[in-house]
Amino acid sequence: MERYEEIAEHVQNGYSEKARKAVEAALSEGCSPERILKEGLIAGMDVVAAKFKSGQMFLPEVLAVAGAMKAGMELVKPLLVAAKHQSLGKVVLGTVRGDMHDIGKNLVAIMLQGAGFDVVDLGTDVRVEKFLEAVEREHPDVVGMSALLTTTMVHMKTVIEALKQRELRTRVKVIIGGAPISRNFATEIGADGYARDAATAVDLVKELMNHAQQQ
Amino acid sequence: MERYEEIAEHVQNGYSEKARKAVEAALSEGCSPERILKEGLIAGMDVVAAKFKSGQMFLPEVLAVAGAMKAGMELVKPLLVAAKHQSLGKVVLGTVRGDMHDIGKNLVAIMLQGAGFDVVDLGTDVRVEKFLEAVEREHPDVVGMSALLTTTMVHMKTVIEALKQRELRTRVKVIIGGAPISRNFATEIGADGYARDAATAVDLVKELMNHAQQQ
Amino acid sequence: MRKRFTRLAFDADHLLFGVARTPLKRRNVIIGGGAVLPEIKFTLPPTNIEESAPGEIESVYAEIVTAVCERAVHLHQSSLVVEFELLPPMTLDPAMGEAITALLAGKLEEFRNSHGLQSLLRITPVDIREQYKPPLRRSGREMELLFESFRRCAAAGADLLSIESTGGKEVTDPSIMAADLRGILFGTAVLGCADMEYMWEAIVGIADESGTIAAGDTACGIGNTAMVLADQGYIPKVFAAVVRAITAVRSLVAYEIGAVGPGKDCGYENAILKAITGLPMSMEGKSAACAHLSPVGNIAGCYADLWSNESVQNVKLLSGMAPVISMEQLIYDCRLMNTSARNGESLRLRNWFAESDARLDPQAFILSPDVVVELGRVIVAESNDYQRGVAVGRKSVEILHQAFSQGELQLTDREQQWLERIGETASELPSDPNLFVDEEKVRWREHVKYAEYGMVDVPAETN
Amino acid sequence: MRKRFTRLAFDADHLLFGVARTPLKRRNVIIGGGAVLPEIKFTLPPTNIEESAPGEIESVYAEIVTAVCERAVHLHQSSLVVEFELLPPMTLDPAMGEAITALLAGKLEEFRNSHGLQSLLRITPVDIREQYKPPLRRSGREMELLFESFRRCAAAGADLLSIESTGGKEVTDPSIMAADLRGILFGTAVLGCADMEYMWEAIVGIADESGTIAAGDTACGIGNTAMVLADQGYIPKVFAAVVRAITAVRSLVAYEIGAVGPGKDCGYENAILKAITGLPMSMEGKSAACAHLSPVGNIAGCYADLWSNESVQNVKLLSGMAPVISMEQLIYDCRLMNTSARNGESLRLRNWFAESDARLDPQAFILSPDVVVELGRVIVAESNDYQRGVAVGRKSVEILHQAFSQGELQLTDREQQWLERIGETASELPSDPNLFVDEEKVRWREHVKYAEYGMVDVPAETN
Ligand code: B12
Ligand code: B12
Ligand code: SF4
Ligand code: SF4
Ligand SMILES: [Zn+2]
Ligand SMILES: [Zn+2]
Ligand SMILES: [Zn+2]
Repeated sequence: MERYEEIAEHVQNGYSEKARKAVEAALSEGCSPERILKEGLIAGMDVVAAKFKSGQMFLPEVLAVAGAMKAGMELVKPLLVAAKHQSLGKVVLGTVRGDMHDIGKNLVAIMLQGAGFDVVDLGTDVRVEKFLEAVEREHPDVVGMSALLTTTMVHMKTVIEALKQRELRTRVKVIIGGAPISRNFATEIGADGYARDAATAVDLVKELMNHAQQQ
Repeated sequence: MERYEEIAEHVQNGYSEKARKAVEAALSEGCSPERILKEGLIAGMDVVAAKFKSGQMFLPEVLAVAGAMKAGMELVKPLLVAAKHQSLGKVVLGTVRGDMHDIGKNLVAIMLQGAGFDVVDLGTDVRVEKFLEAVEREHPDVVGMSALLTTTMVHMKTVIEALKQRELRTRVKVIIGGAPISRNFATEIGADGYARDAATAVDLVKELMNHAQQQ
Repeated sequence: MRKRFTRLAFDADHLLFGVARTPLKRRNVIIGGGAVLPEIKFTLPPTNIEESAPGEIESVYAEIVTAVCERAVHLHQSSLVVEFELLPPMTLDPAMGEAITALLAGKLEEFRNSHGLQSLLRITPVDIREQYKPPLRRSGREMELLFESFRRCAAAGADLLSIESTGGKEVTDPSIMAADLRGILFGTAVLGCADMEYMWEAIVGIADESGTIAAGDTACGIGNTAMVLADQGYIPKVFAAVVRAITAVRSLVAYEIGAVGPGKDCGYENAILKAITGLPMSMEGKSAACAHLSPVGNIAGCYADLWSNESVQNVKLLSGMAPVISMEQLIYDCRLMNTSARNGESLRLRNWFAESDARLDPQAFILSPDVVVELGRVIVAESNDYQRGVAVGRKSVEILHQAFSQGELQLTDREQQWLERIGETASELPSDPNLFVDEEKVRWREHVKYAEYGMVDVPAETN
Repeated sequence: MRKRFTRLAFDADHLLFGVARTPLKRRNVIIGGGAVLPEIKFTLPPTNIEESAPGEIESVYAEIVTAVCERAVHLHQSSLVVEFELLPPMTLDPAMGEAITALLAGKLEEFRNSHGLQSLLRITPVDIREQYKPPLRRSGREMELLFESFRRCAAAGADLLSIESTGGKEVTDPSIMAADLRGILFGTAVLGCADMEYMWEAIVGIADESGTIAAGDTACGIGNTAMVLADQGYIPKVFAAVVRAITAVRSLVAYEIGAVGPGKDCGYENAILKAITGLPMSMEGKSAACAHLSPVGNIAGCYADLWSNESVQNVKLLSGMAPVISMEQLIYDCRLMNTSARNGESLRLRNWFAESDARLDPQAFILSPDVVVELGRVIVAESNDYQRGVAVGRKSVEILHQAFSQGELQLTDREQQWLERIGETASELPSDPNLFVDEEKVRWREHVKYAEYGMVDVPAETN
């Protein structure tokens, strides 16, 4: 019990070295990797995510936290994989074709990882083919597209259409975001969701995962 | 020749009484009603319409001209109908359901009449049914809808859909206008045209009529 | 009971933005007490209200008001006014208008508690008495619905009651298009004023009962229609300028019945009304270009106690939603005005606002501080509405004429000719109100049901 | 060849909107010669450029430029600048950018002839050198296409050549997110400046050959990214303020190579650059809220020779198309500034602009006239770009610190803590440029191909 709290606290403070050591200690004491992950690492990150969302924390502070979490994760992950642990879910992210803006998308990636999701980041200027391949290869639960230009946001629709054509659309939830995107646009092109910022994006993905599980 | 020019001039000056007398004289001299209409009345109005379009004339001046034209028309029209003359075309106009703005639509009506079209004005707050009935009853070449509110412009689509369903859509051209309307919106809802002002609306109707005749 | 203003509250040197003789205080907001506050308004993007899912419209309004309040907090704005201009279906169905009012009032309350953002909510039902031709101004069911809408919105948390009433419009609409000065006077100063008396007695009553504020009306259905048509080149600008001056007579009635401001944003005649009444006024100019292009973008600021964006659709632009953008622009405009005031220099900034627009357009010229005061003076010198209208109409022609001859105002040849023409018509107007009314009543009898204005009907057959 | 500015062109009292030491004259337009002119920019609504019918994109641009010019004529505006910011496909396909440039130049010519509307056309190709990671800044085919784009646009009728170059961004992007001051300095003052030298030698050459004007660059990819992130609460505002100060070192290079202004609108560091160079600058503020929300809506106006809307989509709002609305707002803003100038009072209005924003946000405070001059002074005192960056970074921290302690600037507790933290990092920076560069080169070697900046590469294996 105490151990988990200790880990969570080091994570919250962004102390990578301390977090790593505490995880090591916990493992050697026989704590379960699942609980270290959930009650330690993710619990710590959750507090931070909430603070960040409510505007009480800055991104550079979150990045430090993410670093601490990663340090702990590196020890825990191999054990989890061995135990066939499943992550909260997998998200494929990318900025669409012709668009090089990636700060927003990177933030979404950071926050999703922090919340315990697996994220596959396809980078910027991602063409339709690459999104399709990634869906086939990675079997993600959610595909997230980002666009910052009025002349590239239109490619989001193309990707959704292509997913339909390849009969991949029902396998994944599609979410979109970026400065020119609105809820209306998301509905119009048949996306499953839109989020106006990274914190909301996490909530959105969680909600979509819940829905999917209920079905 | 001289007579027609005289009529045209009185029309241009907005002199109703003089225009009426000149038409009377022309008829008694045996001039053809068609030529009086085209080379006299409409010719006069055409000059005015061009001046109005290029911003050299104000609407109150045009209204006076329209009055003079009407005075002449009243004498000529019965003869034209007798001779089974066809007008340039017939346009049904209305402001859509829920919308009471009619100044813009009225201007369009005035300019179309001035250009020689028959106009049936359905008024404001015109429901779908009324548009459909008017199309069935009046056999217009063009239906024009006006909307000034973002919450009523959406009814334009409803009308177009209803025309399709009653299989009336192919019989008429549909044009739309009003402050919140854009060319994009017109394309989106499947209208045949959009005009940003009354003068352009006349050009648009003429163009659509030409197209229709060429087909 | 109607009182009549007989003198001016301000001379030209004291007629300043941010300052009313009688500031309005409610909750922790002061309007006209030295600082200009933003008034923000917004509307739905293209939406089918009838077919939208239950709660959908509400959620859009909630989203907008939250976003604009967040921006205000972000920019350290401490007070603001939000206007909810009901759309026709929201007035025709008073429960719908009430629900949105309650929602907006609730959100404002949240921001008051969580962030200390002080605010007032203005509600403006639509004048829905236009369903018939001629319109039923008193006897129709719509009149009942309209008053019900006021009552329910007032109960649901509104602070300020306003309307953009349309009495007389059945005459002014065609008169504007024909540049018919007599029609304008009849529709505005005779029919319009009669309707205002009736309407505002009722609204002031509702305000008193509900503990809300009877704020004010605007003749924008006349003045702004003329402005928009002049802007599109359809009617002469000098005509629109004279129309604007005359509308002051109509809008003044609200304050003579008991409204206390802030006057509604889109009534540029508020400039004159502020000089007369000393009450706080809302104005709009360049930062309302999203709603009305105009020739008075700066000069309108001279009189602002609230500074408004008039309205904007909730659509996404590059930086964010359009209402948020408006909020930001208004805040910066207010900051500038308030900074000059803090330095004791609002008169100077006001004069720059005026000077920057006045010479370029007669509609701007007519809003110059000196002119506004002169126009106010001729209005309060008369006690009959028609005579007020004649006086202010003639005065405005005279002022424009003089300004042009002295090189203080640019006019094209065509505009000059029209100014002469309008001047002639104005000089030929009868001085006897009854004579004028009798003549015009006959002329407009197809358009108007006089009983709806408390007047004796002219049978349509008589010819 | 690069010259180095070693003294300031303006002291704080002469640093005014509308006035440059070296005004730019071309055609009948004068920039910085006493009056502020509007600079209007616009972009496509959601559009699939590749799939649009031939001529469709052009027709949208034609429609927009016609509409904004009509509005300018309508409001009696006599001169303006239009900026065409190429989108990526228009730069990657130089023929496409050329065609639109020719079309815009043609329309401007029409308005010049028919209405006497004087105008200049600025073209801004996109910095397309970002297709690879790490980006190829010199050796890629994109660099060739970019220069070709400049050449063809220049030949097609452009007057002013600009770019928002992105050299160093592969380091500044992550540094902004991590609030990493060393990374900012390395990306901005070292890599950024190296890239600017290379880029602007070429652009000045193209301008000379084609008889066009090498106008200026902006480090908005650094400064405005930080501003937007600070606005969203992601990074501290004090950090964004310090970043802004440092970007001046980078943007200055263009003018040291031979650019003559007007500097590009979205570089708020232009304030500092105007003090140093005396060249005309374009600025943007509240009337660019459609493109960037910002804490500097008024204060940015202090330095404007052109006043810009930054960009807006061609979408319909209640009054008309959004670019037309922007045009109107800019014109009114310019009228006000020019009216104060006509009265010999621009200093007073400038001070109000500054006072109205400065105390509320460190990013605004840093743009106060006195501060801007102080920052300019420490920059010109150094002749090495890194040392300039360190000096201006330290100075800005010091100024913010002092302003806060003297109650001239509001800061939250968290912001104060960060200001301390940034100050510490700043004080620990080495004074020797070589030492700093060597350290940072190792740190960023995965992100940067140093050869692309004319620097010796650090092999990735060395660890
Ligand atoms: C920074 C920036 C740049 C940087 C990009 C750096 C980078 N590595 O990304 C640089 C300088 C390179 C750049 C270049 C250009 N840019 Co730029 N840029 C911006 C700016 C200022 C901020 C964008 C940003 O990073 N915001 C911060 C992040 C955190 O916010 P965000 O992206 O909105 O993301 C958040 C949410 O949207 C959401 N989200 C984002 N993605 C996703 C995805 C999902 C699935 C979900 C759920 C949520 C989500 O969560 C994020 C975090 O909260 C914007 C202006 C603005 N107001 O947005 C212009 C802007 C987007 N750029 C613009 C332009 C025009 C360009 C250029 C063409 C300029 C030029 N002529 O050179 C080039 C084009 C480059 C290209 N090929 O793409 C215009 C677009 C106009 C248009 N036509 O659409 C804008 C709007 C600026 C403007 N006002 O004119 N730009
Ligand atoms: C005058 C006016 C009124 C007058 C109407 C008088 C009348 N008889 O029409 C009055 C005062 C009654 C009024 C009432 C209202 N109005 Co109003 N009104 C205006 C105003 C100022 C000008 C409209 C106008 O007449 N323009 C002049 C004409 C000539 O231009 P036009 O209509 O655009 O028409 C031209 C072209 O569009 C085209 N065209 C028009 N129709 C057609 C049709 C075809 C087929 C074609 C081809 C072309 C075409 O040609 C015309 C001539 O060149 C506009 C503001 C604006 N900037 O447009 C607001 C405006 C339309 N109104 C608005 C509002 C909100 C209202 C009210 C709800 C206000 C209220 N709360 O009381 C009510 C609603 C009444 C109702 N149920 O419809 C908003 C709409 C906002 C929204 N959500 O969409 C606007 C945009 C004002 C604003 N900026 O907020 N209004
Ligand atoms: S003119 Fe402007 S303000 Fe007045 S009713 Fe019409 S819209 Fe509302
Ligand atoms: S920050 Fe604003 S201006 Fe600079 S590149 Fe990005 S968009 Fe263009
Ligand atoms: Zn209004
Ligand atoms: Zn920029
Ligand atoms: Zn820019």
